[in-house]
Amino acid sequence: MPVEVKEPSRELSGLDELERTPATETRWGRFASRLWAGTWPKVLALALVIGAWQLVFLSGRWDPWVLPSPLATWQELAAYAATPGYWEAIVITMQRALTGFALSVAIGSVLGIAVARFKPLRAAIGSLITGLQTMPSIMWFPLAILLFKISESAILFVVVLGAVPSIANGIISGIDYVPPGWKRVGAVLGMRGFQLYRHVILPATLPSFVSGLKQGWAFAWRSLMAGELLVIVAGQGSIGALMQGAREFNDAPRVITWIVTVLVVGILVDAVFRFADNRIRSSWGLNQDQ
Amino acid sequence: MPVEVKEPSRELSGLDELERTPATETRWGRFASRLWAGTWPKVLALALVIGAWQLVFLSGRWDPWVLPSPLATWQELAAYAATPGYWEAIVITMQRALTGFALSVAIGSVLGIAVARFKPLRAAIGSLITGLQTMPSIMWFPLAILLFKISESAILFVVVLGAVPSIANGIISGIDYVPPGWKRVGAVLGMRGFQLYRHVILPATLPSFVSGLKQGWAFAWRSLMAGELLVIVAGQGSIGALMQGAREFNDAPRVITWIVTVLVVGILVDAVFRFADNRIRSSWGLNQDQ
Amino acid sequence: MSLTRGAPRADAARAGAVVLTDVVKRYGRGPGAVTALDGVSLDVAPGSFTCLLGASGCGKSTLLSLVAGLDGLTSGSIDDVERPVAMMFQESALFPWLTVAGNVELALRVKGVGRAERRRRAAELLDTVRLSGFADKRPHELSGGMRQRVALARALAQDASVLLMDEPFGALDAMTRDLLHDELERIWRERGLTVLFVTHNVREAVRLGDRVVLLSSRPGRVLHEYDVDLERPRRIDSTPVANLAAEITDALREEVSRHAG
Amino acid sequence: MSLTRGAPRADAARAGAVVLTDVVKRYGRGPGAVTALDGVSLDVAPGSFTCLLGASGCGKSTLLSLVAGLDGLTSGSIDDVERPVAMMFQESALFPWLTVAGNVELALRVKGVGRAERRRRAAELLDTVRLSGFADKRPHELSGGMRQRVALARALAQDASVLLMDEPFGALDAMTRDLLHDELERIWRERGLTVLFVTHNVREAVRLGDRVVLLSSRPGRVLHEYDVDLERPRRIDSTPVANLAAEITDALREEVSRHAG
Amino acid sequence: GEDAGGSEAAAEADASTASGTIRLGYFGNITHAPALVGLQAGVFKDTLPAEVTIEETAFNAGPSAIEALFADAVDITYIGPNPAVNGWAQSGGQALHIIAGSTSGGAGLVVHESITTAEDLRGKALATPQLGNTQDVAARYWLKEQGFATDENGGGDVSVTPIDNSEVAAAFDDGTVQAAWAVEPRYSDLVLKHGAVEFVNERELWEGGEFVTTHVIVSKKFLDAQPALVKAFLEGHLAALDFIAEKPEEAQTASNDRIEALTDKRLDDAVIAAAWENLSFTADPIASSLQGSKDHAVEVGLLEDVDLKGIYALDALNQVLADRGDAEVSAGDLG
Ligand SMILES: Nc1ncnc2c1ncn2[C@@H]1O[C@H](COP(=O)(O)OP(=O)(O)OP(=O)(O)O)[C@@H](O)[C@H]1O
Ligand SMILES: Nc1ncnc2c1ncn2[C@@H]1O[C@H](COP(=O)(O)OP(=O)(O)OP(=O)(O)O)[C@@H](O)[C@H]1O
Ligand SMILES: [Mg+2]
Ligand SMILES: [Mg+2]
Repeated sequence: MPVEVKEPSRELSGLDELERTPATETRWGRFASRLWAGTWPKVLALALVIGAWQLVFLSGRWDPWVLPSPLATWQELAAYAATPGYWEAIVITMQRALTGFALSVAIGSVLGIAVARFKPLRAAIGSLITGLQTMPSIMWFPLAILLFKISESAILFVVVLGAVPSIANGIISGIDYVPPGWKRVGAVLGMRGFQLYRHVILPATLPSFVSGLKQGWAFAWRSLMAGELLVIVAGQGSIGALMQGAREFNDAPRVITWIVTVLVVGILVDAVFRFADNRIRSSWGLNQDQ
Repeated sequence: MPVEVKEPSRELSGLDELERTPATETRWGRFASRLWAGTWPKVLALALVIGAWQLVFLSGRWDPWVLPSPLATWQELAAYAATPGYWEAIVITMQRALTGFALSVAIGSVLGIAVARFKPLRAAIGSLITGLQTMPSIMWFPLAILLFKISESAILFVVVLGAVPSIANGIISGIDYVPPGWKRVGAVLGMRGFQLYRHVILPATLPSFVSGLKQGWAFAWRSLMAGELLVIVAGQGSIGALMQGAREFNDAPRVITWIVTVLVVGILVDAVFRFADNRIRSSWGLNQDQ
Repeated sequence: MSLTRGAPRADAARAGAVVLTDVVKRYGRGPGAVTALDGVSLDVAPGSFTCLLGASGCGKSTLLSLVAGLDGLTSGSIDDVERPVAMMFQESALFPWLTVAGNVELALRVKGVGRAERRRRAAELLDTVRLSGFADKRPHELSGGMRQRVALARALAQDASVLLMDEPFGALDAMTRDLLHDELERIWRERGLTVLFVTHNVREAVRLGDRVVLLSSRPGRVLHEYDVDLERPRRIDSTPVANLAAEITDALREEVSRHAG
Repeated sequence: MSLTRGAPRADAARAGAVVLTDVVKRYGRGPGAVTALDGVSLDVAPGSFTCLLGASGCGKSTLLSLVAGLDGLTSGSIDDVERPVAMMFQESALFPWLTVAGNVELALRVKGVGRAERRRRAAELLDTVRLSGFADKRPHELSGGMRQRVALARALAQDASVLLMDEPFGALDAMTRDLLHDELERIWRERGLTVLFVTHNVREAVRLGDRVVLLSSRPGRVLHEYDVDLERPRRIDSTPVANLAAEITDALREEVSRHAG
Repeated sequence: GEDAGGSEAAAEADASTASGTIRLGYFGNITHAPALVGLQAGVFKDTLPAEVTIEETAFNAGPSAIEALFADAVDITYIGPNPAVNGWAQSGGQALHIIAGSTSGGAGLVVHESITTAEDLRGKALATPQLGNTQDVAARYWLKEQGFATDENGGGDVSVTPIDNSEVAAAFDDGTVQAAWAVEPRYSDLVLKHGAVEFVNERELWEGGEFVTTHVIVSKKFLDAQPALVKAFLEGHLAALDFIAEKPEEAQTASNDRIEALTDKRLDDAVIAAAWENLSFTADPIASSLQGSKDHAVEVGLLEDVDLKGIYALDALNQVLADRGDAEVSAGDLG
């Protein structure tokens, strides 16, 4: 009687066919195959986008100064990326983004916990948080200038106002969805107030917190792009200012260069969040079924 | 031996003292006390904000044309709200917001499910979603004009690009955190593909989806405020355009009027999400411990 | 009452509703790997009632989920299973967003049963598990034992030919358990089900099973098989059941103490 | 062996580690309200071992959570409880973000026990529940019975004077259960704990308890109390235990059938 | 003027003894060339006393500059006429004064080549940068004079459509609009790169061919508190204007350098040269055009009437001009 080694979970495999990567047994082999599995779709997607772009370009539907060719854009990007100004702008903007984001995380966490914790506070400002979130950054400019004049602090202020609501909302909704059973365990273990938060509620909230951080980052970055128009210093271009400049000049390749740059930064940052998320999920036993 | 009726959960009550509302026994009494519990903090918060504002105003730190008095602002608001233009702008903007949001929900849900479902798709564009989210709306203007000329569709395009990533990310992170036990039950019940999503994964994802919707609304609204500057179509004023107009004229009371309007809209919309959220939580048995 | 100490079965002439051949299941990779099952061969005849016994952590739940097709085998094969099978999990795993009736009906809904019929069948099944009054409650409003019974009703609603049950009556008092034994036996007979039943209660195993399979711990292997030829209906507190249970308990005790030693 | 059929106790001269007086617990409001406990009075002496028996859904878990102070009483009072109590829940409720050892250590951490001491005690307790090799695993890597044992270790780590246990050994095989009975009895003696122990296994109740309390169903009331005067150490399969268990089972059976009828 | 006490003080102040910091605002735009040249070519530095430092802030749009002025975050800024009037109106004439002119000209109507007569515009869409801004007012007033009806909502015989500066070229290219009332360098850009045809140069519409495009404003507080610094700045401003007049090539390069420093992007040399042709740089604020533009705005219904009397505070400028032996400038009725 033949002993067959079967593929795992045959019944489910119909669904998961697309997700299958070839089984390899060595450790290095597994690493390589995982790398490959993570890479080829990106390469393919990129190729498709560029291919489509090239086709549209060739169709002549739009003039080249409206929609430049991929090659022209690439040349512009490569040439521009060779200038120090490009990198300085990225550094300046990243510094602001990280400072603002760190500040937002601190404020947002405290605010989120406070609102989730105290019913009257939630009744008072819970809904306001979402309201604040919908306020366009530019509406904060007058207030930012009033409070901080034309300074880095004014930019940070706009960034923080943009990102805090998301982070707070992430924590609030996480806390709201902590299974009561866990809170009961915490109470029985004798945890009170801070301890309960430290050992039960915050860890349980982590997934929602991370997704709040992700949204918060997006808001922070967008607010920053607007906020950087508040303080424009000659010779110290920031992404927001230079991007706006490219737009003013109707310089399509330069605009696309900045779009690509922002996307790449966004993708890199997302990778960080993704990593955190995967860590949480695998330690919680949530991705065992892949 | 005296029979004492004790307050519930004495041990926990230390923590929850602030959240206690007086116990009332009749149905109407309970409703009234809940209404009161939801209202007084808002009134208090409002009073505090206006009081602080009045104090700052009286301090003379800023000129009245920079920071108008609450009273002057209220008069401006009341006078402005009496004009039909104010309400027309709100109607126009709300229509756009709702259309754009509905479209975003449809696209975002499909995209989110697809990305969560297919590993290669996730590898290809998973991170791009966050990247797109960080792109300021104004960077989409050239593309919007290319595709849709100057039209309502161009505005919708910008709104959809703003909101879709949040909604998709909400679904993706919800799906990622569905407890494997539930998926196993679904599989055992013979669910495949669509059915599994319909009956298990999507319901389980609901909390995260709702919080994604909330974020998506904020993005949609912000993008709309920017997008409305793109097209001042056969021009009834929209909130975005009028708000910007108030800023152009450095008309502080008018600017504050619009800020208040946007906040109120945001708070009302949040109430809708909050209602959905409470429904979910009470049917899941997550707020029994209050 | 006759008793067969199960020597490893001949490979020939195997046919059944569930046929496991040299099943190996390892969790994880590298040095942290755990071998939950190591070469388990088992042949479950259609329409038979097989009980699995074994120490905590010996791989019983693992075996069921392999049969249900929920996890992948490391090696070996599982054949002849008509899927989907019905399964009752160790944790009740009810869906919090559905009412009790809704949870039961879901099993029917997936099969395309109409609304009225669904409602009728769910009510019937809830009656079978003594929960008639609880159709509109939410899972979080039930006690642990009640939840387990809802999960039982859901599994029965599936109406599959193979029924896998992982400690289904662990959280029930003796009386409710007796009642459900009777019900389960009745349904098994009427429908001609093939049942694989995990329990820690040896008497329960003898009360219900045609056969009792003893698994060893770490790695899980089939240690003994007992055929239970007692006449049905059996009573859990009858002497024949108690006697056979005592014998099996001794074997189990020996195995556990060997392992612990 | 002497047996006291518990007539409702006189209200006078009550003193104990846990004193319940006319405890009523209702869930919900209006027509959908469920009265889980209706006038339960119970007097648990310090250092005693009390087992609670009752049909599924009769209010045993509810009673424990009231004693633990996790839920509010509808009326009545619970006195003399030295809080926090240690409690083992019906579902193991381990924290997925902590390892097995981390879950056990958490109980110590809350009390401010230092790292090295924590580690030592956790290792000791995991050894007690026969899980020494599993300190670094995550809860999802354990079987159902193993998780229950981790929860037991966590409850023991709390080192509180009152220990509430809700079907702690439901998912364990007979042997592991016997071992843990011995361990629990030892610890109870050594520490002079007051234990409130919910189980569906009448023999287990008689094996462990000084007293066995029978609750009725819907609404939960104290039906009988049995003092178990058997000499310790007892064996679960000894005749005196079996006899008393049989008697209690009959009473329970009567109650359940009365209710079902 | 009666309201310009600070200006009189500034006129009497001795600029050479000035010391302190001037917080200066400007835009990275060719119409702000005197600021660009002053900063980039070192003219301000060379002209102003060593004790005076200039803290520069670049703005992106007029309202931000006014917000900053209101919030006491800048003292002096180059700015267009519209935001200045708004700031004056909003503060009831208490926040700012115009102290000098900077730039004139450089705006007008460009159209698609298919449009050859004004009548061809009927039923077409015309882009202006923003509802109620200088160009918008000019366009509407001109259309009115041509006999076309317009309304704020883009209705009427010619649809006046506000389109952001950075999108107007795209809108023109794809045919969304067939005409645009634009300002430099957009004006030249549309003509040179997007096939637009000059139809009306706004110079033709103003007496003397001059109209204000950019001028210099100061916060009233600063003018009152630091008259010497204001005067010193005006000397620098005039020096920058001289530099532009004397060395146009260098001035163009310097302007472009500064724009590049701000945006990493140079204007096309042809565009900058064409724009330069179309602009004139002068310290005369051309008060008559400010008044006229405001009147037009009131006339086409985009502005409630405001009294601009007193918006100019030119004493200091005239003092400096007199010291140099140049002709004084006049605020007309608005001094
Ligand atoms: N949160 C709740 N909301 C509403 N009803 C509840 C809730 N928790 C328990 N009940 C009801 O209270 C009664 C007693 O429940 P409890 O969990 O105490 O039973 P139990 O004796 O522990 O049963 P089991 O042996 O099955 O665990 C049940 O009828 C149950 O439906
Ligand atoms: N997902 C997993 N990852 C790693 N190890 C696992 C996993 N699931 C189970 N195991 C291990 O496999 C072994 C068998 O587990 P299983 O759940 O099958 O035991 P069981 O016989 O059902 O025990 P119990 O009677 O306690 O429920 C255990 O040692 C357990 O630690
Ligand atoms: Mg198991
Ligand atoms: Mg219970």
